[in-house]
Amino acid sequence: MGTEKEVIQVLDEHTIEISLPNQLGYERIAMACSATFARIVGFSSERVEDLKTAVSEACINAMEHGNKNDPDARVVVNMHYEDRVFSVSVMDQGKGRWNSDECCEEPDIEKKIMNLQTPRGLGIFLIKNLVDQVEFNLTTSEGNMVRMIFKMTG
Amino acid sequence: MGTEKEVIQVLDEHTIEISLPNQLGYERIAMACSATFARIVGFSSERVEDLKTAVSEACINAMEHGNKNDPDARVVVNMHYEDRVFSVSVMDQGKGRWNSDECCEEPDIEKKIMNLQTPRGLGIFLIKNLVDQVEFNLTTSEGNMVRMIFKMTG
Amino acid sequence: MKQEIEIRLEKHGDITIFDIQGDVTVFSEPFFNKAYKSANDQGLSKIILKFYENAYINSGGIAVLIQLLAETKKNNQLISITGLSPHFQKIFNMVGISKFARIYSTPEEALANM
Amino acid sequence: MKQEIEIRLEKHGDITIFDIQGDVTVFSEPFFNKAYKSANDQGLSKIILKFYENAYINSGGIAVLIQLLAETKKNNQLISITGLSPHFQKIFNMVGISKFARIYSTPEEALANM
Ligand SMILES: Nc1ncnc2c1ncn2[C@@H]1O[C@H](COP(=O)(O)OP(=O)(O)O)[C@@H](O)[C@H]1O
Ligand SMILES: Nc1ncnc2c1ncn2[C@@H]1O[C@H](COP(=O)(O)OP(=O)(O)O)[C@@H](O)[C@H]1O
Repeated sequence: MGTEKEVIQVLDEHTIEISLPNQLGYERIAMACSATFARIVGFSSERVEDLKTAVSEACINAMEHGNKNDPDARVVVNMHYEDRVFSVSVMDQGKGRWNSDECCEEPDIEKKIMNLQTPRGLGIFLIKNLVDQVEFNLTTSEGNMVRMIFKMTG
Repeated sequence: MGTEKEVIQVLDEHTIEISLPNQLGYERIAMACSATFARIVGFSSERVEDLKTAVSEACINAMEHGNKNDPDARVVVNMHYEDRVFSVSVMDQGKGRWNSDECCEEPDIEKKIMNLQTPRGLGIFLIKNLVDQVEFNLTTSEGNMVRMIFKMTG
Repeated sequence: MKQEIEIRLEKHGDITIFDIQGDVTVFSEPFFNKAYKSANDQGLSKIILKFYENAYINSGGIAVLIQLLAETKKNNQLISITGLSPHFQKIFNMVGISKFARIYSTPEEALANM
Repeated sequence: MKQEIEIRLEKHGDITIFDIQGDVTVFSEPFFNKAYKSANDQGLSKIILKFYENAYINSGGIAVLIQLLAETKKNNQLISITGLSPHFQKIFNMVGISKFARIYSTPEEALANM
């Protein structure tokens, strides 16, 4: 439990929060929201695309794994921009704890093509490769939380 | 007070809610959100444009008039789609009650051009003309609420 | 928060095109005032407002345009609008802007007809 | 909720273009299976996956594409990908898709090189 942190979010003037039904496809709404916010504060369109994919993958994981496809569950996405740091937290209501380092084999395209590894298992890999920083092992009073950080450069 | 209704919103599987800081420009985030939701459920791009303008105007009014530009206030936008009805409620924290029928002169372009009427005062006019139905005189425990309805046709 | 609009001026004989990139909102007022003043200083007589298909225009921005129309009307200057999406053509008709400015699809079409 | 994807097949000699409109997600699997089967039934030997710039592709959709690549690899069929936005070209490189499919900007370019 050493790495587990309990997080409380506040809604201040730098923060936007959206609450979604646990329905695949609705991650697009969180993508549009975060993309518009990031564009307003001045991120390049390239970085906005990275953000969109990362937000999409985190929301889908929250829906599929965190909330186990329960249609009554919620996914809450909290976006914060301050001091040139854009952070997105995606929260689910899954009580199951998990560790991104232990959970999954690193994706290997050769193995996938040879059917030696599942074709899935790309979400966390993409997130890690697209964000500046990510923490997977956060918890809220409700469930899991993934926090992704994008830094403004230039 | 005959027309005043107190409204309680629930977050069910048909509902998306977004909470925004009271900052002009951030209405674009609510627009993107509602547009993506409406596209997902199948609205035509023409109707999505109408929705975007109506949501934009209601959010700007909530920021400027409801919350009187207070940077610490919030605007909450609740979107619901069920039975071919898309409704968007925009809530502010303004305690002042107002009535859309009494508050404002109907915009008249001739008068505006002749400086006989303020060039402003178009927001409510646009909303009324773009939505299928709108109620301005709703209140929540927090403040004012405007509810706009878009019906799926065809 | 960046409120971004950029208005570039292009002279075509006695016509000045205002090339309007970005959001048309209440924050656009000083940009339109400056563009109008500088076009006036050069002795313009006709104006084309060139919008782009993906422009965001809200009621605060429309109020700014109405003020500009009022000025051009007072000064007997012809003004046209181009590049509006079908949605904003509808909005401009709703508000009545189209009674005081001719709406064309392209600047070329406006130039040919003014 | 509509999960919309449409895959239209176009024959060009021994090459079949999969014209892919809409979202590429985990829900796309039956659409790709059907397209692949019907192209196979017509005795195809080469495939072009034609995407559009504004496509939404997520990791579930990429997994579906990997399964398709695995099939074409097993059956010794050549496969190319066109029309990806720069973002998705980057993603496809990251994941390693580009080791098993050539990436071209347009179907014309792919047709000329396969
Ligand atoms: N929000 C979450 N809650 C619980 N487990 C998760 C969550 N996100 C990811 N995981 C775990 O990590 C694994 C890898 O996720 P990912 O890389 O996105 O691939 P996939 O979703 O295709 O399995 C998942 O299979 C799941 O076991
Ligand atoms: N959310 C609100 N809270 C309080 N008053 C409002 C609200 N929305 C609109 N109003 C009132 O209605 C008037 C007309 O609004 P509108 O037509 O949008 O034009 P404008 O905002 O340019 O004045 C406002 O000036 C204000 O007095």
